[in-house]
Amino acid sequence: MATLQIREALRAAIDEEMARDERVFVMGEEVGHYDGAYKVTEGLLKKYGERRVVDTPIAEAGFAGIGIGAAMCGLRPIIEFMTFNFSAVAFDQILNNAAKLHQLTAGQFTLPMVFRGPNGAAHMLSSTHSQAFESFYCGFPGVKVVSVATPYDAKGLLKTAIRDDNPIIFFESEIMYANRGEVPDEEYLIPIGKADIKRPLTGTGIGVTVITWGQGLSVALAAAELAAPEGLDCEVIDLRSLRPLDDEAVLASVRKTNRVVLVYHGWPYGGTGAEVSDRIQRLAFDHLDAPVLRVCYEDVNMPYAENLEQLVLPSPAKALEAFREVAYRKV
Amino acid sequence: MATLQIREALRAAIDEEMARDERVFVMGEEVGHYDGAYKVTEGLLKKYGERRVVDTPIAEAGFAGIGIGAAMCGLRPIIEFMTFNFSAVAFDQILNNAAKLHQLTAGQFTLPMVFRGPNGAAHMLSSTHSQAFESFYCGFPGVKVVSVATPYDAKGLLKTAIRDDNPIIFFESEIMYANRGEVPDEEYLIPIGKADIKRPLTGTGIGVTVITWGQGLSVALAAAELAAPEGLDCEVIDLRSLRPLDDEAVLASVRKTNRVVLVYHGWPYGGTGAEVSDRIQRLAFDHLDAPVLRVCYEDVNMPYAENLEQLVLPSPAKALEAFREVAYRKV
Amino acid sequence: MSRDTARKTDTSPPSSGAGPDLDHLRHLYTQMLRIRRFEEAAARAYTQGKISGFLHLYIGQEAIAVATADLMEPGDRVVTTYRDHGFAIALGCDSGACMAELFGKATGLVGGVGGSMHFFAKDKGLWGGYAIVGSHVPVAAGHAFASKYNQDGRVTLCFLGEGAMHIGATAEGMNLAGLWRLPIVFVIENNMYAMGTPLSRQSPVDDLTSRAPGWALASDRFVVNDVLETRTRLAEAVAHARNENRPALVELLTYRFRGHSMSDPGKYRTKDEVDEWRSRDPLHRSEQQLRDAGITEDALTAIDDGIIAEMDAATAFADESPLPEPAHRFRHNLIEDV
Amino acid sequence: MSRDTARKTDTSPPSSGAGPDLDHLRHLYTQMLRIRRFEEAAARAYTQGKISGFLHLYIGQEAIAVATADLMEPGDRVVTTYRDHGFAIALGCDSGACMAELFGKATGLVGGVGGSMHFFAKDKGLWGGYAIVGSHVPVAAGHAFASKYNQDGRVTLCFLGEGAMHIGATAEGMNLAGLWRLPIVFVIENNMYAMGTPLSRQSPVDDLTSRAPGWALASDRFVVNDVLETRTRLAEAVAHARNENRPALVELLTYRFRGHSMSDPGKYRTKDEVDEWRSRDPLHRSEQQLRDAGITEDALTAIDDGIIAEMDAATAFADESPLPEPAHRFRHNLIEDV
Ligand SMILES: Cc1ncc(C[n+]2csc(CCOP(=O)(O)OP(=O)(O)O)c2C)c(N)n1
Ligand SMILES: Cc1ncc(C[n+]2csc(CCOP(=O)(O)OP(=O)(O)O)c2C)c(N)n1
Ligand SMILES: [Mg+2]
Ligand SMILES: [Mg+2]
Repeated sequence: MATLQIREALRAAIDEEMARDERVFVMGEEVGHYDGAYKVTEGLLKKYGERRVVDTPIAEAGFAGIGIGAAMCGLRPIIEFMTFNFSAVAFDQILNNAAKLHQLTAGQFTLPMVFRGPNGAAHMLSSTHSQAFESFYCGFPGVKVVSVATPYDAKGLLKTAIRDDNPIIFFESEIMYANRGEVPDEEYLIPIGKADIKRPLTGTGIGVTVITWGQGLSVALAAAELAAPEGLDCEVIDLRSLRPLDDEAVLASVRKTNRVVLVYHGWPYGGTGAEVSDRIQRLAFDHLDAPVLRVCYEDVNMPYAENLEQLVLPSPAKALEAFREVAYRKV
Repeated sequence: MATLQIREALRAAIDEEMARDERVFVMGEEVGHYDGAYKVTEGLLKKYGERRVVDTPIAEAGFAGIGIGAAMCGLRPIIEFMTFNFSAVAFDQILNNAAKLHQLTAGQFTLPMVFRGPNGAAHMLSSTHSQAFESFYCGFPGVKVVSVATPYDAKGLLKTAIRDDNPIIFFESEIMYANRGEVPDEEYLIPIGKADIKRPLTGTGIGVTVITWGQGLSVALAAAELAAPEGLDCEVIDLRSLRPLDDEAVLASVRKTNRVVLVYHGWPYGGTGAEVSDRIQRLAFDHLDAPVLRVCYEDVNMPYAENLEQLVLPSPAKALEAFREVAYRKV
Repeated sequence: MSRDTARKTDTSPPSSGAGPDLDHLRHLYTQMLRIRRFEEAAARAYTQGKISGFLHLYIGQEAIAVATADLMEPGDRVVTTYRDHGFAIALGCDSGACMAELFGKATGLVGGVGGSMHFFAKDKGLWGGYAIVGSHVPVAAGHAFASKYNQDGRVTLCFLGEGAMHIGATAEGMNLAGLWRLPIVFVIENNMYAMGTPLSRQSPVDDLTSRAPGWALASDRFVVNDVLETRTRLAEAVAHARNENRPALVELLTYRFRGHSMSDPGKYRTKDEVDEWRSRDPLHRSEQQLRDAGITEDALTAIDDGIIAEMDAATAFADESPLPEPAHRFRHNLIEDV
Repeated sequence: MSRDTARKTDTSPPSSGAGPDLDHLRHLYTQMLRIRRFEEAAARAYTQGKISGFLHLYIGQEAIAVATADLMEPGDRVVTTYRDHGFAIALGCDSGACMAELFGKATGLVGGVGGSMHFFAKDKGLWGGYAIVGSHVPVAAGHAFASKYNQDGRVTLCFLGEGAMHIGATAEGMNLAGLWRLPIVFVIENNMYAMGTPLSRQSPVDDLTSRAPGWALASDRFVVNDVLETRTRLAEAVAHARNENRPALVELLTYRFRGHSMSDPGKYRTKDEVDEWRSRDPLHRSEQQLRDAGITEDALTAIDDGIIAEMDAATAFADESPLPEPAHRFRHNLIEDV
């Protein structure tokens, strides 16, 4: 097993799929000659040439649309948003074309494509560059949404996403690209739609189901460490697939622990966090010993100043506080 | 008291505010010479001239941005989206400029402006023209979101919205513009942030809190009528303000009924519906006798065919089914 | 239903002999008339409440779709707006399936799921029917991108209203097409109005091809009076796109005789203006040309009778067709994993 | 901190006598040098970890901001991108407040909430610092719209990179400005690259003013070698916008000597190319002009020493300033109802 950074795992996925399938190409700002703003696509231009690694002008609606059109022709575009913040100008293309055209054409056209890039706050990029877009895109019927937090998941899920015939929104994170982890040497795929238990219950203490994804994972795991000595036994579930959601994995854990805290990057109003919470209260109503709690961004535009940003972001300390609360250990 | 259509009530609000404040102007496609695609602005060009009733080309990002810039200069734009579906191409302007600039400039600039227009499905307009945008816009810190369902609320809330110094997203509905209702002759304002009970509990039977807004209101009221003979006593709460939410009004009802159903137009994943549900399970956990249920669009892109559209939309029959379910009267 | 839906597949320019010319002109005329009669039938059905939602008629602009279908080579694509029936008919879609789509029936072009604004018939070269103004322009550029990627020699023809020339997606798509020299021809159907807004309130320039140089697009601009001239000049642009990777922007000056959609009374235009354009109706011009070339009144009547019968049959077909299966509302939202 | 932040408010073109010319040139030179030194100080602080996030330096382009500030009349506005420090300094913002903003401190221009990309100083005419490419173009048009609405005689100068010329919002904003004849001048700071992408991979045309006719914008285009020439030619466009409601698109050919942002090693440019542009540095040209006009080396050194002291003080001020109050993260997200 090799130890790879997430960026390397993503690159390996793209590379393998490009080698495997001539129809796969990468398009976006700085993906080619610059080797990627965050170096995910490093070396791919050299290997595959300008036909398949396509640098674009700053025109997200334009190149998202080009990707959609190309996908309708049977190509399999990987559209990189330098960050998902810039996908806001391509919102209509994703909502009204990518997510709809398969249905609207009664299946005449398929859209085998991936929109990918970093999502959520990084570090001191201020409000327009610190936004988590799953809240928006998960709302669309007609797409699948994935968020990865480890090199293993990054590679396995991106390969699956590239092979999937549906439009996929694939979330990464600037601050996680350098995170390292083991990745098998042989080929593997991870199905979309399956959550993964990143920390199992130990069976000692009060169980708490901790649901997370993306940048939330490290916060959740750190909080679980802090909680263990207090007798709070956390099962940390990484959703990975945000649409469709793996209800079964979530419910199985909730039935064991009867307590749930969500820990994630993103605004509190609505979105993926509220959806998961709603499903739990609906599908596991009789299993809940406490309300489902959410630890996420405070409900404000992200300030630049480091101290303010830290306060707005979810933290292990805040998550621990929530664990205590669902366990009625609140001080 | 006059009996007005919703479109007339909206027009009266705009007219009065334009007469009152020289800084107020209307901008959008067909708002002037055409008298409004749905005739909300009928007669205003004639009365106020081209300076204050401004027809635009089809350029939603452009004129949303112009509105934002004008607001920064102290004007008070009312930006009409012919329908909110077309605001998708102005998503970035609303997310990254309208909702952020007051905060990002440390209060140097204010953005006293209203984005308004019809929202949600009308009748057989197919998928790109049948979308409910509150799920997206309610997620933004930095805006207020309003949805109106009666002439009285339409006038009172639009006048307040125009006078508010924050950017307001104001939702109307094509299929409700002709709805009639009483509107006082004297001036009145309705505060943003207050829900309204549109049907109170009668006190006989099993109480159910029915939360709704916009086009959901008529569905909810019709369902409540159907439910009454079965001994299901519905309190229908029209949220009106979707951001901020009137938690107190909701919780007060839930504490009485211990049962909640949301009835609204919009997709199920996340959004306003899930947010309200999450807040209830969190803030009224001990008061719930049944899970919070939601009756909204099915989780698909809206088909054109009438029979399919009807099946996708929320209906009184579906709502009744949910009332029975929370009352454990399910057959 | 028996009807003349045969699409001319001979894509060479019409020869100069009187015989073939006449055949060709008769074909073009017939196709234009089929569109006209289809739209009239649709308008009637709308008035009768059999069609709902938006219905944007193509009456007055038929020569464009017919010229286009006539010059296309197999595999070429048309991408257009919500004003899409004309292209469907011209490209050989079954008029019954088109009407059934308007009726929201299972037998419709896309199973009743799209309606008037979303006609798609991939195998006929109709790559859609898009309803968000300008949003299809980058998508069409994407089709052309794929042609370049695959070196398949196909050309994409992307139609847009003059109203779509002022929205961002259009500018982005056109710049990318110019930058990458994609095999695409953007055709502005400048019918002078975007809903009720005349061009003078949309743009500070009259000549929209003044935008072509900024994106390195070749350009052409003319009034659509004559279907054959339209065919010839569009074909030139298409040939450049195909053979020289020279994308183009062609502005066609045309007119819609009806309102923007069925709900538009069209009060923003004077009767004189409408009459003036109606008097130049390309359909009537072709009819006159056929007369001049010696076609008899009987023959003309026979063509029209055939078409009227076709459209009656199409309407009956739509009327009698079943509604979509309830379960089909869940179809195609996603492709199920295999 | 004592420093020369006095902004020249005499907006008439420089007179021809040697005296005033020299004063004027000395002022412009000083302002350019202040920007240069500010940016250098910021780069050092970034390397020391005192600044985080993105930091886009203006080094090489200073003449543009300085010429602009010099020609503006009271009430005129500058709207620009994330590469905004130069305008702030040129417009007379306190260098300490600017540096404190980069440090994320309470004393920053916007209280530490915006950082490098979001400098705003309404009273100085700096209407911001926007970070989504192209997104500020319609906003700036909105400022000009308000000027027209209020007939206040103000002009808005909207700066954008050449990279912003290919995105939709820009096209929409420019079309609306042309259509409504708004008092605005769009200035492209064409520094040849958008991050690592040269213009040749952004656009099929070299001359971006080829887009001006399509939006009925007046245009001008020149290399920024000389701050005075830049002032004169920009002032012309501004005068037309102010007096004749003639919006314009001006393309300035310029160069950033550093990478796109601090994290960019700039490998996509040859050393020769960078050297060539550095050899034409407008700052050095002004310095030479001052020498030619008889300014002494001592006087030049004194200017620089003063500026270096100013920037040291600015850095110290930023360093010593307090962090924002924790509660201030909730400030200004909404205006509380009264
Ligand atoms: C982005 C967007 N804004 C507004 C609309 C509503 N709308 C539909 S068609 C139309 C007018 C389009 O005019 P034009 O492009 O000239 O085409 P025409 O209808 O004349 O063929 C408008 C405003 C839309 N569909 N999409
Ligand atoms: C819509 C959008 N896409 C991408 C980015 C990321 N980005 C920031 S600056 C930049 C390059 C801009 O180049 P240019 O407009 O030439 O300005 P310059 O940096 O050269 O001054 C890019 C791609 C962004 N901020 N916004
Ligand atoms: Mg038109
Ligand atoms: Mg540049």
